[in-house]
Amino acid sequence: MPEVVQRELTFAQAVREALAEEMRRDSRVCIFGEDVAEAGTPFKVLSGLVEEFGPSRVIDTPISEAGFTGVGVGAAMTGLRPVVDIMFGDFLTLTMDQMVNQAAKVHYMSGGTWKVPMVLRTTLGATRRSGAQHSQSLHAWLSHVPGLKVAMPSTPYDAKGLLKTAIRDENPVVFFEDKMMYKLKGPVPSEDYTIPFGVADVKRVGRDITIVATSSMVQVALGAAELLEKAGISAEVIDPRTTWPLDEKTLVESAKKTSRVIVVDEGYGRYGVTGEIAAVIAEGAFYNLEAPVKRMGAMHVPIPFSPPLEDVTVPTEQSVFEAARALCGKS
Amino acid sequence: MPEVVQRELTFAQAVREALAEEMRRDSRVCIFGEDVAEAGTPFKVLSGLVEEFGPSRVIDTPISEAGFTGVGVGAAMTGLRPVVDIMFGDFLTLTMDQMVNQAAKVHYMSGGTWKVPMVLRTTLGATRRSGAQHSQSLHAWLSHVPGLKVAMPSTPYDAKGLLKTAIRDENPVVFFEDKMMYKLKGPVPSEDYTIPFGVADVKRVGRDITIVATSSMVQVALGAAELLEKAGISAEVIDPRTTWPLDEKTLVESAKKTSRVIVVDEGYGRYGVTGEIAAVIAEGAFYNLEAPVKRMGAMHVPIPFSPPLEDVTVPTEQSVFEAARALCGKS
Amino acid sequence: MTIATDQSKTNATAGVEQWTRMYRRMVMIRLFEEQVNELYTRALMPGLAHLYVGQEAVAVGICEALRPDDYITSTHRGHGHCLAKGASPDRMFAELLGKEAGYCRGKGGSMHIADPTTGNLGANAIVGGSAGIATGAAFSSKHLGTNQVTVCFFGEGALGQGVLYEVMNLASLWKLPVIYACENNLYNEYTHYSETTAGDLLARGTAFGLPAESVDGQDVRAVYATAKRLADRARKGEGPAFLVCNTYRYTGHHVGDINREYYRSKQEEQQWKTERDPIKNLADWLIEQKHNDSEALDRIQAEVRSEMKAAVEFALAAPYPGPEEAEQDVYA
Amino acid sequence: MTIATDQSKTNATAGVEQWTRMYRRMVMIRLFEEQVNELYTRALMPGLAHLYVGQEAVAVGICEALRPDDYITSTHRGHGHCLAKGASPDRMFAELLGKEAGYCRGKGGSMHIADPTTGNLGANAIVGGSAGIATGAAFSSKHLGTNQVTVCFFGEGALGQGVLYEVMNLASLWKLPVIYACENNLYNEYTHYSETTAGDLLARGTAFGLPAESVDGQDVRAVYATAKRLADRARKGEGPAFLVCNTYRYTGHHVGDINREYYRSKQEEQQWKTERDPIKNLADWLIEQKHNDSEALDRIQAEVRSEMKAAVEFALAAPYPGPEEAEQDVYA
Ligand SMILES: Cc1ncc(C[n+]2csc(CCOP(=O)(O)OP(=O)(O)O)c2C)c(N)n1
Ligand SMILES: Cc1ncc(C[n+]2csc(CCOP(=O)(O)OP(=O)(O)O)c2C)c(N)n1
Ligand SMILES: [Mg+2]
Ligand SMILES: [Mg+2]
Repeated sequence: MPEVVQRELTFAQAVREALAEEMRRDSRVCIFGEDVAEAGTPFKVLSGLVEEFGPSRVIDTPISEAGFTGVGVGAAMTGLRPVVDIMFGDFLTLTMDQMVNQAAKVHYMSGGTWKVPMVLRTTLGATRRSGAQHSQSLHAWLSHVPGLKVAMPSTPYDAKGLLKTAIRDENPVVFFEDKMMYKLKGPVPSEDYTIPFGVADVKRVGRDITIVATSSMVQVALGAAELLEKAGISAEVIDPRTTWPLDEKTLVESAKKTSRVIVVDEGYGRYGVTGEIAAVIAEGAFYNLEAPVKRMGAMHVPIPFSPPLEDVTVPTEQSVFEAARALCGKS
Repeated sequence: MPEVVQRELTFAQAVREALAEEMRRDSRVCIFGEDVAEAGTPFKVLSGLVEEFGPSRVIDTPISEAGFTGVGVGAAMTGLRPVVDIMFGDFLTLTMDQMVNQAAKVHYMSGGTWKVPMVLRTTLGATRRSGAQHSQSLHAWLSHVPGLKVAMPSTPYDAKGLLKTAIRDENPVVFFEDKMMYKLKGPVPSEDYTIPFGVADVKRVGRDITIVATSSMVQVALGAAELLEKAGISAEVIDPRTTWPLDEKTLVESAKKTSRVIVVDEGYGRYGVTGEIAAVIAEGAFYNLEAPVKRMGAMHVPIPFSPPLEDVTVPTEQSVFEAARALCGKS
Repeated sequence: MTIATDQSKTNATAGVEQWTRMYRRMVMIRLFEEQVNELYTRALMPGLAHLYVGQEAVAVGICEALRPDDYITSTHRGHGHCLAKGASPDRMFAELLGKEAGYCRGKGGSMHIADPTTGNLGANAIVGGSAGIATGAAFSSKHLGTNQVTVCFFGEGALGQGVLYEVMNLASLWKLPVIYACENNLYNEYTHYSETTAGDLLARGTAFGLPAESVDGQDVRAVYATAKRLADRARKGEGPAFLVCNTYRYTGHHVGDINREYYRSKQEEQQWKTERDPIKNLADWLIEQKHNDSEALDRIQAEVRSEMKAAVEFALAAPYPGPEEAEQDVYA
Repeated sequence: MTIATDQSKTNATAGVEQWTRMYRRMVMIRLFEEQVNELYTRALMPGLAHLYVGQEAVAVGICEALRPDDYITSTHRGHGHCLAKGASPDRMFAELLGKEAGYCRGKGGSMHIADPTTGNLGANAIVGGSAGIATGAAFSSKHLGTNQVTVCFFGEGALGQGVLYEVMNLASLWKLPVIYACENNLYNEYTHYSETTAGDLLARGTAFGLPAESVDGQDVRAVYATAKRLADRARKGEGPAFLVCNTYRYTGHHVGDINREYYRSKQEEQQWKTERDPIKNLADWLIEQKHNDSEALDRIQAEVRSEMKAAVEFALAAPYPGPEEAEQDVYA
């Protein structure tokens, strides 16, 4: 991160700033979504944008996720750069045909003639006491689909830089924001910057174990790393930042260095992100690993509402700390 | 497989026989789908059923995948055992909300009071020259979701036995049939039998390498095993038969025995089935593997129409054979 | 777009004790929601809740027209539907607090209360998400010949969801015993429905061959009379119907939606509360008809109030499920 | 449910060479599809194809009313739409054969032909799958002030897909320049549309505030006149429209659908072919009006026929893309 950084912004402010700057820079950028205008979304992430850019560029839609996502695809093909807002990632279920059979395939099926430069912004993450239909982290589905790119910022700095890259990308990008991180503060430069896709970020340098984490799990991993420090274990924390494209090299290099790896992701553990990353590392660092790659994802259950139940379904600083300690044979 | 087996049926006939027998056994079983009645589906898999069971149990629907899948969920909750027919697996994109936010969660969210005993039958598989929207294998998405079970038969015998188990299961089951296998012939006993979920089947016993394969890739793996035999390599071929529940034990045991593993699945290679199974084996057989687990899935591209292009996007006997030979250091 | 109410519909044919029961039910919903808001403001309830205050006549009028074994599906704003169909407040409060004694053992929460014993197929946090389930339940009833009717409750915002039209088409083709009850409370979250809904509301049903009617959702007698007619019709095998109930939510979209001036005026809210309150309307009528005197009605209020207090106490005292419960009930 | 055609619509205002061009285009589509069927039966074409034979007047009449830079979206039965919008047969045949010279370098195939140079946003193999794209294109045109119009072609089977209603609601609310052109050829694959479609077809548009009209899809002059009126209206900023074109596919659902008696009678097919053929109808009128003599029309037939032969030859001789092409064009 450049030295000049002084300002602190929340994650939500960083997202809003990225959108505002890109909308000023490029008149083709417009926003579609439910209650995105005056209301600024239920999370207030977009507050103020309609006041600056007007209702013709910050567009309230009916409750029609498939419909307005499809409108985004068509608008992107014909000269605009839509940013589609899907309030809860759980509602991606309604947009899958538009994203997977349309957006992801248009460029390829047309032999490279049509393009779909759109961004779909949505949320993930549990522990908000929102119940099973408002708490899922479904980014693995989109990462599975060729033609899409998937970004998962873990800090305000990354959120702004990755979102700008997403908006300037010529392809459909799905951008996941953990709704529990919106109030997280962090340094964000005021000048224009972007973060390239497919470049992992080493959030913490360490020697004894590598913790690969995505989105808010990076914060969990950093917290666990602190605890591990006190326990005499030096943990390296790596954030791929985009699950597709995936920076395999940086992940494998770190694994080779530390020889022990934990992968932490808030999506379901089975057939998801932890499986892919663990497989990539187990293959790439095969001759260096001293222990099997440990995977930590959401428990294989619909997310329960009851707080004491919900809290045990996702990885925590404590559970990552303990898993790491065990992996280092210090349990 | 029991000795008594004499008859040979095609994969399509086995599916039809399972449905017919279950519909005779249980009057609550009914079928919903597009052109399932007189037409018997475009693949003719259901031919004759409407003649025996009538249009009140074999029900033609409008082209409303989300709608009639939702009807299946509600019907299953209230006393019926619907079998929903989704012609091409690519159309699952339209049913994801009904399957994932509704069917998969109803039992859990209701504290175990409501149940959803339904089956969603659909297809997967490329090389039919059907283009990018009619060739996908999206079973990884469903395998990722708690509350669902996922079956992937690779032979007529398994198709009949697994489908009967699916129909008798109290939970939503997604049943994938490779459309290129419908004409495949194999022994199928005429008496009633079922195949339990979560029990892998060793399709071929071998010593030197384990090939874990799903659906039609099992046939590809068996073909490769023949070639390997001639090359002096003894390959064990294992079919999990259900990706969820997953029989980890059998996979890991075989990996420990042979110390070399290839996972072959027709879904996309990234963030899918090969990643999960490779991760499970790399962890379970960590101290026994002599080489990294090799993953082979569909190329990370939308499936192209042009035959010479489509043919290079999916694993073949030849490519599996060569990968296995290389893994055994005999390339 | 204004929808007139056919006054003839208010010629309801219910007896006194039935009217009194509807009065009690409406009061129960109102006071239940008061307690929910209280629990939220006192930070005793996890998460948020969407209150039904102001819309009581819709759920009560419709459910009064149903048999105990008839089905309903509900929404994120579902407390009123559950209570009107017969759920008991104590287990509902327990669910809202995530306690094991809740209808869903605490796993569902405010937006997912379900109860087979009262035919409640479940509230749904996906807007339009229960349209398929409701239609499927109606399919079962017809297929099995049980003469049950299903009511699919949804807000006018759900008119934005395509799946609703897919299943109304199916219900119409197959003449299923289902009533699609659209509660038009004028707002989709923070946006007026006129900004999200083109054309005429009733046409959304008639276009798919469903008879469509609208009714004053603040007049429980009109709602009951209309629902009764449509339910009887469906029970007789005459098919589905589309019913628009014009109503209003008195409070925020959810308990945390306090400052609402940016999307609607205090005066608008005031007008509905003073001029069109469903509970006051019925009370005035009951007294005017000499069915009840105000003392009797006050007594009902008092009884229900203490019932709600007791129910909340029960829920607050009830234990949470053990953590091991998290992994149970994933599969039947 | 029968839909009458308002005869006044046939008061088209096109010149002779325009009528002649439409005639040539319809002939081109018919003969193109003949070649496609030939390629299939001779096992020279990979996969299947859905022929447009019988429906020529719909695509030609509508596209004649469009500007070259106007947009269309098409369907699995899309050859006619592509040709009518100006695509060249040689590159289309090349695409159908999976050759590199095809519009999509062979990656799309019959169901995915797209061509920016003629405003063709692409055929779509998902029924109803292009409704969102078409509406989005119309949004761009309005937002950017380009006065382009978009036509979304779809079969009546797509009326089963909810997304269509979601986007018609949006187009209506935002007054977008898009025409939803429903080609009612009576069948969804092997099922008559009356078994899958409740209510009145036109109401599917009016319910969402769109003006809806139906036209005889076998009468290219009626189709052209109606499309012209609706396109001009949309271009003027007066918003979207819903147009039902009543037509018929002469052959199978796809080239492999040979025995059709189980879902429709030979006699029904014969009747449409003999009494309502769009090409014959226009020819008779052109001759009756003395716009053309039959020799001139025969000459056109001959010219187009040899053009199609040459195009097929080109495609058969064209090379396949190299296998390395498979990994190209995934990302822009
Ligand atoms: C598919 C989906 N999209 C968006 C939301 C977020 N959301 C919750 S309630 C609501 C507004 C619903 O309005 P309406 O249907 O009129 O019901 P009301 O809240 O007025 O009772 C929205 C957009 C959701 N829960 N589900
Ligand atoms: C979402 C989806 N469901 C089902 C299909 C399979 N399918 C292809 S064409 C067709 C019938 C379409 O009928 P219609 O829309 O009337 O078009 P037509 O074939 O008559 O031109 C069906 C069901 C599909 N391609 N997409
Ligand atoms: Mg509302
Ligand atoms: Mg048709």
